[in-house]
Amino acid sequence: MSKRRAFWLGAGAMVAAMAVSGAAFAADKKQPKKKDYRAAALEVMKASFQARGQATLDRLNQDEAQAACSRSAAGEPLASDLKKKMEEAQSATVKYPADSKYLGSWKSGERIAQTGRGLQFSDDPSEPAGGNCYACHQLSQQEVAYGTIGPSLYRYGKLRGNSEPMLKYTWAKLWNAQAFNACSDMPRFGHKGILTEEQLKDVMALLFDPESPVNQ
Amino acid sequence: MNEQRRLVLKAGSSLSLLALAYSSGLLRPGAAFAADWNKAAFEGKNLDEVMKAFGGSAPAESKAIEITAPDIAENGAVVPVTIESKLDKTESIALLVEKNPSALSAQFDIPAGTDPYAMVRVKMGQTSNLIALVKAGGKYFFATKEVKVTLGGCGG
Amino acid sequence: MIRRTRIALLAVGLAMASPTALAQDQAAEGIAQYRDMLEDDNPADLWELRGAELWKTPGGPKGASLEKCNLGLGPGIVKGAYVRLPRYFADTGKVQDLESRLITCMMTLQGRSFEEATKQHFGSGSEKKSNMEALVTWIAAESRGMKIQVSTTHPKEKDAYEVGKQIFFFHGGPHDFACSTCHSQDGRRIRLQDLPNLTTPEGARKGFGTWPAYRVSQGEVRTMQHRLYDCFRQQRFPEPRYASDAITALTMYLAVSANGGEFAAPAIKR
Amino acid sequence: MADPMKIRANLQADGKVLVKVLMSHTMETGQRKDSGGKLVPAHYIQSVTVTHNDKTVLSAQWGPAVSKNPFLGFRFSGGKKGDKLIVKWVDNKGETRTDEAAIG
Repeated sequence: MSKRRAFWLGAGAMVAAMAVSGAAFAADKKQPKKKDYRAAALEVMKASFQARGQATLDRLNQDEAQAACSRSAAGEPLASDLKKKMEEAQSATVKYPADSKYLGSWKSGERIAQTGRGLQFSDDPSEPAGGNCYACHQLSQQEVAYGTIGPSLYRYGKLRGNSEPMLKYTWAKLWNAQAFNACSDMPRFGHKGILTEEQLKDVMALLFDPESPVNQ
Repeated sequence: MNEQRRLVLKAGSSLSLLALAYSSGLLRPGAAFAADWNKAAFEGKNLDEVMKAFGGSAPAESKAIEITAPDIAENGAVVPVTIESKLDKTESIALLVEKNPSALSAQFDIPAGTDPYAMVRVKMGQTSNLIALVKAGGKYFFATKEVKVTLGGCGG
Repeated sequence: MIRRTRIALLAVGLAMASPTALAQDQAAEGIAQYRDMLEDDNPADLWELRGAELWKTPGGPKGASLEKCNLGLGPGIVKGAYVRLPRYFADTGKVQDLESRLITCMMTLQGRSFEEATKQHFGSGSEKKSNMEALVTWIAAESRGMKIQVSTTHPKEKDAYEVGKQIFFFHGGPHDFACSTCHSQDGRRIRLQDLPNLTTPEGARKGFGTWPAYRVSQGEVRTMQHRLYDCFRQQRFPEPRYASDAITALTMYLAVSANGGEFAAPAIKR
Repeated sequence: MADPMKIRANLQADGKVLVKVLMSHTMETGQRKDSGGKLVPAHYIQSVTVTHNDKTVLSAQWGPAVSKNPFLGFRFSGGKKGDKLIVKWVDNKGETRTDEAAIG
C-alpha cells in the first residue's frame, strides 16, 4: 500500500514539474507561434470517423469535463481550483434512487460486472449494456481474470459495512466517479446512461450483499 | 482398420474419380472422403460414448501418458496440447475435451517407426479436463489434465 | 526465460499487495506458459506466404503486379520499408502508413479504384480472407529484427505526429475513454492482458513493435490498422475509416515513440 | 482453392525427424452464428495423412474442435535429409490439399 502511495506522490511531483516548464514555455516570446494541434486533431478525426449503428459522430463532441481531461492527459495538468470546480459540477449530477433502496440482486450484478458489451458500434442497442467491472477491478476470488486499472474491490462490503452514508457514497461513485476524482478513468455509469438505475442497484448488491462472492 | 483407411484414401485421392462420383450422383459432397471418418466417435458426448464408438472397453488410468498443456489458456479458441505415451505398442492417441459439446477433438494413428507423440491445438468452450486416450497393445488407457479458460479484452 | 523472471517479480509484488496473491501468481505463471507454447509455429506464417505471392501476382485493370510499388525506399524495395513507415511521400503529398501506401500502388500501378483496393480490408474470421492483411504481414515480416526508425523531419511528418499525439489523449464518447485511459501508466492490466504504457519508449516498442499479430481469438492476422480500429470500437467511438488520416496520425505517434526498438512482428496474441 | 500449408521437417540430433505443419483452414464448428444470427455451416478438416517414401508415417482424424488454422506436430524415425514428405488433408466438404516438403 505504501508503495502505491509513493508512486502517486512521485507522479504528482512530476506533473507539477511539467506545469512549471509549461508556463516557462508559454512565456518565452522567441518561440515560433505554436500550431493548434488540438484543433487540427479534432478536424482530422471528424473527417476520419463515420457514424455506425448507435455510435454516431456526436460522440466526438466533448463535454467540458472530457475537453479538460484531454488537455490534462496531454500534459497540461488541471489547476487545483478547476479540479475542485469540476468535481462539484459532477457531484451535482448524481441522482439517488427514488425509493431510497440501494440494493438489488448480486447475481444480476455479477453478470453486469462480467459483461463488457454495450454502446460499441458493433453492439445491438436493444441488448442491455454491461459494466465490465472485472476489466479493471478485482471483485470475487473465483474470477482470476481481472484487471488492475482500478483498485481491488474484494470484500468491499465486508470491510466497509453497509451504513447509509457508505451506500450513498458508493452509489454516487458508480453514478459519476468524477464527482470524487476529476478525470477519473472510471466511466460515469449513471450520468452517461451506461447502466440503468436497476442495473446500478444490482452492482451495489454485488458490492454489499453478505451473500455476494465479493464478500466471501 | 488402418489398412482399410489407407485404401479408401488412395481411391479417393483421384480427383477425376471423385468428380465422376459426384456427377453420377453416387456420392453426396462430404460423403466421399468421410467414409472412414468415425462419425459416431466424433459425436460422442463423453468418454463412455467415444469408447463405445471405438469399440473398446473401459480404459484404465495410466501414469505412462503425459499431457503437456497450459494450466490457464488466455483464450479457449487455441489451446496447445502435446500428448506423449510411454506405453509399449502404442497404436493410437486421442484427445478429448470433457466439457465440449462433442468430447473427441482429434485421433492419431501411430504406425511403427512413428513416436507415440502428437502436438495439436484445440478449442475449449470452458474450463475443463483434457483426456488423453491411448490404445496400446489392444487395450485403452487414459490420463487427464485440467485447463482453465479465462475471459479477456475490454469489449466483452 | 526473461519473461518468466518478469512474471516472478510481478508475483512477488502482488504477494505483498493482495490477499489472493497466490491465485494471481498461478494465473500469471499459467498465462506465461500458454504464450510460450504458442510462440513457435505462428499461423501468421500462412499470411506471410500468401502475401509474398500476392506481391508478385499481376492484377487489376492494368494487369500489373505490385513489384514496382515504392514503399519509401525506392520501387520494389521491401526489406526495411515497414520500420520507416509512416512517412511523407512527395507523389501524393501525404504522410502514409503501409496500408494507405499499398492502396496508392494498387490504384496507380494496377489501375484499381479505391473501393476495389480496400474491399476486403479486414478478414472476416471465416473464409473471406483479406489480401491487404496478407500483404502487410509479409512486408512487415521483411523488417523483422530491424530497428524502428520513423522520421519526423518533414513538416508534414511532424504535423502527423503532433496530431496523433492529441488523438491519443482525446477523451470522448459515453465512457469518456481515450487511448491514454488504458495506455499511459506502467504495470496495468485489463482482465489478464498487460497494457503497454504507450507514452514511454519501452511501452511503445512493445505495442507498435509487435503488430501485425495473429489473434488466436479471431483466427486472423491483424495489422496496426485493425488494432487501432478495434481500440476505437471499444472506446465507444464512431467507426474510423480504413486508412484514414486519424489512423495514420495515431500510428505515426506510436511509431515515433517506438523509435530505436527492435521490430518483432509478426507476433501471436490472445 | 485452399492456401498452401507450411511444412517444416527437420532431422534432429537423435536421428528422428520432427515434423510441424500449419494448415490454412477455417475449421467452422457449425455452431457459430454469423452477424445476422444465422448458423455458419460446419466446415473442418476430417483427415490428415503424412507419407514418407510411400509409407504413411501419420494419419489423423479430426473433429471441428481442432483450432482454426490447425497445427500438427509429430516425430518419426527413418527419414534422411532431402527426403520428400507429403502432407494431405481432406475436409468434410470433400475439399482437399496436398503439399510437400524436403526434410532439412
